[in-house]
Amino acid sequence: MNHFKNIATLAFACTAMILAAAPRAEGDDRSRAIAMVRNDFQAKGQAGLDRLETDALQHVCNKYSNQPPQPLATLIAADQLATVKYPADGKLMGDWKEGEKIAQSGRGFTWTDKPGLPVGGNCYNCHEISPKELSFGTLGPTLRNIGKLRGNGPEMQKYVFSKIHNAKSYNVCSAMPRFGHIGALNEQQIRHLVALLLDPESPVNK
Amino acid sequence: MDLIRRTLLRGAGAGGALVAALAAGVLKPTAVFAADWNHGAFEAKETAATLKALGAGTAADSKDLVLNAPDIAENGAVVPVDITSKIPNTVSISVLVDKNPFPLSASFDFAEGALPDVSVRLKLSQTSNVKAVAKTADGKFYTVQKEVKVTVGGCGG
Amino acid sequence: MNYHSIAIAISIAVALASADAGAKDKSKSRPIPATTSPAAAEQKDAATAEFEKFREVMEDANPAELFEAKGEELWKEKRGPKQVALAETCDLGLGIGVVKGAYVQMPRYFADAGKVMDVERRLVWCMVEKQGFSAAEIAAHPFASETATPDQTSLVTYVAGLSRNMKISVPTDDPKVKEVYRLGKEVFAFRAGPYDFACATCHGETGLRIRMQQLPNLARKEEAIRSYQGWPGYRMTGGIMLTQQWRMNDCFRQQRFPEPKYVSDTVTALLTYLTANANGNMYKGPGIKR
Amino acid sequence: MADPMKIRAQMKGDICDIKILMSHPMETGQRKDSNGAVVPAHFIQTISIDLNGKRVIQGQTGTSVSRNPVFGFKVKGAKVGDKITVGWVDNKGDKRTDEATVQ
Repeated sequence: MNHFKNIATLAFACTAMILAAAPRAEGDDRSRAIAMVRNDFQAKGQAGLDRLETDALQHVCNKYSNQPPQPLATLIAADQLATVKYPADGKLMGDWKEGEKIAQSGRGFTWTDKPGLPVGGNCYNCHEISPKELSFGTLGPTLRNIGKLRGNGPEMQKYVFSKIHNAKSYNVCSAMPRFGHIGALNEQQIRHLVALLLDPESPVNK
Repeated sequence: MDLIRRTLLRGAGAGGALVAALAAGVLKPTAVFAADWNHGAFEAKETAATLKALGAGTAADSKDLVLNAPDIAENGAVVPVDITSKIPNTVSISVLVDKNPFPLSASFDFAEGALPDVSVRLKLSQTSNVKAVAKTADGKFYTVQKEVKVTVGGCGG
Repeated sequence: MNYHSIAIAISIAVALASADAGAKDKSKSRPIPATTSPAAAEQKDAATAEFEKFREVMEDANPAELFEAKGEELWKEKRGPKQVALAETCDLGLGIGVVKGAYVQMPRYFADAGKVMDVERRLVWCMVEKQGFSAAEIAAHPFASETATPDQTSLVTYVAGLSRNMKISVPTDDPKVKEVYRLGKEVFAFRAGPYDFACATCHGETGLRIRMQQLPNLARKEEAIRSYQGWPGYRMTGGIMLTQQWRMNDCFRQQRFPEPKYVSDTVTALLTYLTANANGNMYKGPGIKR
Repeated sequence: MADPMKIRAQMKGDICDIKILMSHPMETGQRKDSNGAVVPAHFIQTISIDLNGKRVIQGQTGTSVSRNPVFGFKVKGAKVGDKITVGWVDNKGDKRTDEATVQ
């Protein structure tokens, strides 16, 4: 976490310097809008006002309209990847059937949801996954046959685990939430999702 | 037989006190219609029992009874259904949803002047067959059905 | 921060300053969704076509009309502690009591309130300032539930009904409106919360879906109309009448944000941005929603 | 008292097309409110349509008719200016009658 803080501070420092060097007209609207938002919201259910405080990554994505300059993006991605906690026993694949249930659910974290776990993985909201589920979103790429196409060896398992744990490890301003990083999905749930995507027995690869 | 009289006779089946009350001028005709609600048919929990309660146990399939409903409903809470009978002398149309807790949704009697054509919006608790049953003046029953799929909503919540 | 990291920061900042200019032109780094399997795509299109066919049937007799009628009554009736009618006191931007065409020309700036206001905010303002209703009481139950429909919801529906088949024309020449539009654009892009979501996360690209639902790209004029058309809308789920204020509120809920205060500057700014993006399109009146 | 209905009766050729919107919760008796309590059944049970005072259609409805019901009917032998009267009665005995003129 210390590492993360350093980088975050660094990012802020960079941001501040660039702002000072080349002020942009929209920067002013942006800070005014954010101030307005912070003034206009109220806590409800589990959704507290702290949710409007942006962390370093959100700050950078907001600042650069989701396209941070490459050196900064590389730095932050590495930093995010460093936050991924892999299971101590090294086992990254769980039960794809459990994974399917998690992928189906979109519940969790809204002010009408009960606080606490488990929350859903929201996967079908954005991805095509099992061929049996026709009601899928297209915000993210299709994951159909992903295990068949890209293998299911240890490296691939590790990649998928880390991608679900913290999607920003690979694409800093990705639209995908950081499910493990923010504590939405626990280790066991992510393992089940890895199995849903990579297990040869999973309908995803049939 | 006109509608009012049929209503009265059925009301009598449900309880003679009703007819007596009406005769005594206690109840206005509209109140009679409310009491006339067909408990047996509306409270039946399976299609077979509903049909029996309607007297339509032996309804025959008919192509002249046209049921228009979506293949996939956007929302099970409001499924538009339109039923038209081309069967001569159709006097009533009922509509049922097989998988609902109580299959019978509605029943309409048509008097002189009204066409046997009705549109109505129904709740479907899940994917189910929707069934129309038409009755002719000579007491024969005809039926048609169509499956309506109910889909998953957005955002999983 | 120690001396060493400051030195690094400076060198990176220099590198970034030169990279910054080019960054904006780069295409988004999000991977392009691969084509879905043909069978699934076909199924989807059939479903969408079916929804649209029956949506037309349902719009032909929309329960929203019941709320329009209720709203008309509420507009004309003397109500509230001050016992005055909105029809005699409330200016929706076209003069006191003028309703026709008002809906499609809002949000707009109101000098008497010193604010840019959307329709619902303006109606609530009139209910409070002219009729003497309590703002806090109105804000306590802002939206319709399965047991009650707030008066302002019916009023919005009535006002909207009197802009049926008229062109959306938010007065964007007004510098006050322009300013609020720019703020709304920023609110639309602001990412925060546990899921790092902004409005733009789901509504900033063309041709995408959440589950089966098509997501309009609300930054594009051709699609922005979809944030406007059909509102206020009779929602099939629950069978209740809902307004754009509700829509914004529920988007923030799904965005995992805290709740925007009712009729706040932020919601008006967002509505100004979305509505002005749809300027020039024809409004078809209160609609029906899933 | 229940809110008024919206009734539209329009001649299309020699057929009068009638559309009726009713304001009613149509509670099934199976739904639970936010506190987990069952919301009692409350639904329209009978509807009637009269043309110039003569009953032409009579219906019975159950809980699976959608909230704020919408009905469509067709009647022959009506003409512009005729009177259409629609009534409903629900399971609690609440009722409502409204009129429209054929257009």
